[in-house]
Amino acid sequence: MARIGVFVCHCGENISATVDCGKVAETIGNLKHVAYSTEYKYMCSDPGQTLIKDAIKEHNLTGVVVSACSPRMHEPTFRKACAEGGLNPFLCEMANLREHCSWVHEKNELTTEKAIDIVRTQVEKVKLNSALQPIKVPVTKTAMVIGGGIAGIQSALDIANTGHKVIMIERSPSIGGHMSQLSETFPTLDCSQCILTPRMVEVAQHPNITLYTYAEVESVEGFIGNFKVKVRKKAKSLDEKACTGCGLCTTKCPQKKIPNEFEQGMGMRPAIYVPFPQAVPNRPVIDRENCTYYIKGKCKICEIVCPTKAIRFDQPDEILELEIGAIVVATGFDIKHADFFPEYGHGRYKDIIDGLQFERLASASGPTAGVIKRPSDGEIPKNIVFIACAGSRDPAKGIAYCSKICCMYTAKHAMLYKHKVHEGKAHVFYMDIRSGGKNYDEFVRRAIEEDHVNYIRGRVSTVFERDGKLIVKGVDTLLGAQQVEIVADMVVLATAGVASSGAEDLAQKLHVSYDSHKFFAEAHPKLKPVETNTAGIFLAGACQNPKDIPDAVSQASGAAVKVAALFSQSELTREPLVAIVNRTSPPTYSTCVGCFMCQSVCPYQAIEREEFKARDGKVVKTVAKINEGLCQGCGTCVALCRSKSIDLLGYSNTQVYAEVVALLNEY
Amino acid sequence: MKFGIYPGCSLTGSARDYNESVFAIAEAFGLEFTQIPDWNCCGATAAHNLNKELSLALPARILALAEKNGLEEIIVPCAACYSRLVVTQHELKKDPELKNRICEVIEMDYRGTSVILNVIEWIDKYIIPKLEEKIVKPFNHKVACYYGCLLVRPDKILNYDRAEDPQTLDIVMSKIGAAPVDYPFKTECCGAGLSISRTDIVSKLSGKIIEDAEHRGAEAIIVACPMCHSNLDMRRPDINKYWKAKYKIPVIFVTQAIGLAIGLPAEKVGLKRHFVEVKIS
Amino acid sequence: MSHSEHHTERNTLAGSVEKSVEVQAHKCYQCGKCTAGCPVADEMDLPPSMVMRLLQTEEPANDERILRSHAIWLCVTCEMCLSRCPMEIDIPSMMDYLRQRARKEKKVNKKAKNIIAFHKSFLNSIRFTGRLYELGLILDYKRQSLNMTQDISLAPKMISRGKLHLFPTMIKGTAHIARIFKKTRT
Amino acid sequence: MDNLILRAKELLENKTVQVVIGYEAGPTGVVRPAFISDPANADSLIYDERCVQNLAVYLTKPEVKHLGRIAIVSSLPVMRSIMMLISEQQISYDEIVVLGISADGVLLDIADLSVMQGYIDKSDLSNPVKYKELLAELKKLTPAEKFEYWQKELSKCIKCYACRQACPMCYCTRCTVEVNQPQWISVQSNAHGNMEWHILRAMHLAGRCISCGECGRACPVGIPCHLLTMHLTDQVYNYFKVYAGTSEKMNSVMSTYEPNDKESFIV
Amino acid sequence: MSDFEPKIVAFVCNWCTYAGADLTGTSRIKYASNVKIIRFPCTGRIDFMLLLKAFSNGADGIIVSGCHPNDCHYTSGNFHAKRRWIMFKELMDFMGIDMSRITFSWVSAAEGARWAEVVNTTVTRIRELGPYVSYKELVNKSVEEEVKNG
Repeated sequence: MARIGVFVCHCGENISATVDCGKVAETIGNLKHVAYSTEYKYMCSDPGQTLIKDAIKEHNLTGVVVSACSPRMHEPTFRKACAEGGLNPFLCEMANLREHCSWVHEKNELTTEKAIDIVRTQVEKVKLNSALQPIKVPVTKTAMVIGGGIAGIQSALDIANTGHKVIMIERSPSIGGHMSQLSETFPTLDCSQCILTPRMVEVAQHPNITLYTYAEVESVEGFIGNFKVKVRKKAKSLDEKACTGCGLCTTKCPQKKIPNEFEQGMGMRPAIYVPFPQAVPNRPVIDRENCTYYIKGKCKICEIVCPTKAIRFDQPDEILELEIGAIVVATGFDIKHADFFPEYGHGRYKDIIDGLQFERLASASGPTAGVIKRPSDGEIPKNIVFIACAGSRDPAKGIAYCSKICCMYTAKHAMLYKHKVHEGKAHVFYMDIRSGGKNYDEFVRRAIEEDHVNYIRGRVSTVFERDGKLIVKGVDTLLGAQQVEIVADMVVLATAGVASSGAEDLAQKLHVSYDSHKFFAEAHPKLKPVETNTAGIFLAGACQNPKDIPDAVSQASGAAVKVAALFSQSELTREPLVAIVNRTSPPTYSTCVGCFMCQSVCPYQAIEREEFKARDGKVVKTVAKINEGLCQGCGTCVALCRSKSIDLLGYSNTQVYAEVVALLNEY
Repeated sequence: MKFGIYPGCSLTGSARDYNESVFAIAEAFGLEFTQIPDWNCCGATAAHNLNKELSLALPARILALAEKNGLEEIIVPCAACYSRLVVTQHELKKDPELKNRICEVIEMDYRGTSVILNVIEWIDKYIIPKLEEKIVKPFNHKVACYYGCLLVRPDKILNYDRAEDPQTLDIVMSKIGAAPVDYPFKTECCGAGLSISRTDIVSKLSGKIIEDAEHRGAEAIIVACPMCHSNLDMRRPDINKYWKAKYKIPVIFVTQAIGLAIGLPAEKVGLKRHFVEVKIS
Repeated sequence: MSHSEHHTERNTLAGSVEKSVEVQAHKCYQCGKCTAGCPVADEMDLPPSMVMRLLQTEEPANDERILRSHAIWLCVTCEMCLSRCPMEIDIPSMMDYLRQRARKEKKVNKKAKNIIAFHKSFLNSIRFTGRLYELGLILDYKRQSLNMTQDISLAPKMISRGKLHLFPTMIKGTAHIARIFKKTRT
Repeated sequence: MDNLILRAKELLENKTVQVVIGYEAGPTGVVRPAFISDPANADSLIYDERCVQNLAVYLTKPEVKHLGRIAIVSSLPVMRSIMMLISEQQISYDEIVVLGISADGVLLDIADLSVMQGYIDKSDLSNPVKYKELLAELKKLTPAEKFEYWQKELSKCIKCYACRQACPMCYCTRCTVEVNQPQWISVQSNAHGNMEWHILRAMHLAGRCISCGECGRACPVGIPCHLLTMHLTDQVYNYFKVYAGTSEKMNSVMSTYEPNDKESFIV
Repeated sequence: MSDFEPKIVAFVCNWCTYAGADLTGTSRIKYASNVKIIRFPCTGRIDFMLLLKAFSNGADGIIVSGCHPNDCHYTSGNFHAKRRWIMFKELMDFMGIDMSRITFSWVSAAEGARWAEVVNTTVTRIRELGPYVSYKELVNKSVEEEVKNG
């Protein structure tokens, strides 16, 4: 038999000025099952809360309705008070008499009547509430960071420094990502490698970080605090412990004509190689697709020359099975190859290059040792054209969005060129200069004012070669749309930033949403930019959208804090307001028929399959099961379920039905 | 299946050379086509400049006549006519209401079922498979393949070659032994419909196209459009006057080049009708 | 109500361009790529990107400038602008519309007289014969443009090469063609 | 229909299937479903214009499932039902052999799921013509006339649930009407409860109804309840450009969405 | 009908419209007291049967409101709800059931004034329509039948 206690708050005069609180308490007090009904000036005050605690004991209450302000304001307060009074906190409901009644209506009988209806509705609801226990999920305090670029490095170091274990996975042979390819960084023009390499080394040496390079995620199962991740460690054909990194093998390898990925194809590398001198780990791998031994069955020169006998031709891929509590995705971005733009001639003419190629040309460690030389003949270009938005903001042929980083790096490129080729002329074709950021616009202005980079507002229509020169046909829209033709020695395309190859595949493995451009999707565009819609998986850096280094690093630290907060408790406690699929005795097991339409509506991948087997092991029924670690309690599945086999704790079918009936019927 | 041909007006007049070469190589390859009976002018630039409905109705009549005569595939050698016919087919497919209105205007049924081929598509489909064995005199020349506008644009409607740096004509030419040069003016406009009313503009634009081809060492400009041909060939005196130059590079239809390669005499493919003398063979 | 329904019908040139040829002027973000690649932009009083910008203002005075411009008549419909426009704005169709509108409102630029004379002669030629009669076209154009000496050397050369017929070819369906012209009010 | 009989015999004889579900003429000449497990009985199979019942309804019945692998005579609605049942994980294509029958009564060679998919893809999936006409008539009525029409029709309902029994998509082992906590729909047959039942049924079939019309045929009192689901089938196509039973993947409109779904009534 | 006070139930989501209605309160914007709110976590949770239950229990009008598209706290609940309401409305229209008695709206947590406006326009409209007699009759008839049949 339900025994409900009702506490009507005056909220000073906020409620009592328009609602006759005494009448509300009295009317409600007369309802069946209401064991106690009272009014008080400030329910949220200490004496007010004590009133509730005492009444629970004194009247042996089975449910409490606090009729006061919005539950969005004080629900936690009163639920806690109930718990302290010995009542399960989920047996407490609030009737919103202030925001939804006293503040929005005039003082009259109708307002008081409405207040009574509101309270009565909550009384009917609370009668059907059940005592719920917070959901506790154990947490494995090891994080996985996928991707070893600057965002992954930052996140891994931040997590590791809070004392938790981190496993970092990087698919290429070295960490460092795109940042390791950059020459200088805007807006300070400090050397990218100089600031990055110490961090790379720190990752390798950190006692809390385990680094797996040349490794990729194979599969992910489980949920927040309890992921099971399979990682494929691709064979490096090398005993990493035996190898000293002397580099003899790489110099002796007879195959030396493989386009160097790190140099964006502007240099060559051998088949056994370390991607770049500062690589971490500084150990070679054999690129089996291009290795003479793997292609023709003989060579083995590296094995012969290796002083420590570290080469392992028959090494298989290794599958690691890891228990992970939280995942940070930091897989970065790629640049869109410009060959979708035939009018810009990228790929057809050697001296038309993309932004990353220019970075390598300008880099002191690059193929030209930092001298800007054009690829076709090694001449120093006297006249150079930079084309911004080469692919960005171009729904027709490229991508619709703004890649965000190109305005800044183009300004940087033009500046670097001017610093290296003083007598040269640099032109930038642009549409808008997007230089929001600390010291960013000043940087662009410097390029224009001090380095005299010629900014031309307009797009380029076409670029073609004639007599070894590149003819750039553009327009200056600020001169009344006048055509401009520049005879250039080299053209640099600020190609768009796009999702990393394989991002879609990884997102599917992680059950994380991604947008139409294959970038990982955040849980909320404003308030949850670091979280994904799958609890326990966080985003860092350009895997979410193109970002510059400061943004990527900030987000990476943000993701690290989210992980640290998760790891700060040994168990995860969650509100138990989750969906539940009913269970009945065999042979039905559940009224669920297993159509799994609920699975398709669930935004959190919280709906799993549960199989019931007969004694002979044969599956006799498959039904839906909610993973309460993942369910966020939206209830969309509940409304969809035709057999009414799913219900939502706290907003159950019987509860909301009772509310409708109570609200409309007077007793 | 019956193949139809829509020659268009220029092929019966100023582009007789083109017409002769199309028929000559067709004959050489044993291909026959039926002219769409009682065909009319497609309306060209004039119609769509002045009257949209007319610019759809004239081509629609042609297509309806083709359908009526059971011509499922029509070759349209003139790039301008080709463009008008394909665009009309597209517009009427997109908008059934407009289609009904146009049917009313032309007083005929129109379903839009005919397949329209431009000259290169036709060559690709019917000539190329049998070409190699017939070549007796490879066309060993450096050439600049000039596509013009209407063969490739609007690419989303024509759905033929890509609009930038197209390749189909280059491929056909290399198959008969020619060496196409890298030619950025492939799809630049020659001035087209302004030939008579603004000869100065045509001279300017066509001059640039010719100059670049000569500059790159091409021995001939290869075209597949009678309008381009007349601007680059017949207008050569105007062009040379405008640019104070003496451009001599001949302008040859792709069908003429194929004709020469398979051993047809120059007269047979209309080369003697050119204004700019064709010395290569 | 969804946001898209708030639009009221706009009584501007941009509005009618959108209605008749589905070209949304406001899609243009003024990158100028159309102008950059336009073969006749340097001859134009209003390069294509400027036409787009003027349309966007939806100011009567600017609408007037467009309709009275020489540029819309110089456009050769080469479609280069459309094929390179990042927003796939169909400028050529828009130009067709603007030309027809300019004629309807009798706002044709004086310098475009010859261009229109040519188009009219062209259509006259097919109106009566069904096909283009090139000699007739040239003669009619000379009459309309009063440009008697133009191309005087071209015709004899053409005739000598068999490229110019002295008499028109009449198709059987000339009456049919005439009706098409009449129904489309040409 | 000799081909059908031959094929059925072959499947039974070589034990590819244990039972063939098709149609036969009963002793009084009334067409009824046939469950044939002996090849010798396959001769009784018929297929003509009288064979309209949607046989897919049997595929989810435990007593039929127990018989073993099933071959099923399938017109377009049956094939679409099968597709729906696969997408909702009620059956697997491996459990059945589809004896497809084209619109003009010819036996189709449905070698695998992709062939069936292909056949469905090229078929007209809109509501059958005769129903289209009825729907159009009804839509012309004023709201009051519509209300009156349906009240009159639904007042006949005796809550026998034959509509539910006949529908291949109504395979739930417990229907909402059998839930009493809360009692969503009154057990008795009355004007209000009848209406709510039919609304519920139609809504639960929105985006799932494959327009076979079986519910209407099954109704003993002649309520055109199939028009309710078919109307929604029309609307599903209008709004979302999809038809039910066209994919083995879950693509039901009620469990998917597009961010730019259009409506005109939400303020 | 001047003294007719319609009974209106509002089914709203917790994160947008409920919060928006809270803001109406904190902004002290007044609106008609006929509307009473039932809180749901998300519009996706709102079963169409509840709307029918509201009518059968005597509601003269209903408001259903949640987060604007793309703003759903759970990312997609309102999109699913939207499809559900599209179908529901089409079915109701087809059966001659008066959908002008239901207001569907998107009201965000920041739109306090808008909530008041949605409520007031709904109340005004329902007042004009009068009590939902036809539905009530339907229910009453059924109750009578039940009584008669025991």
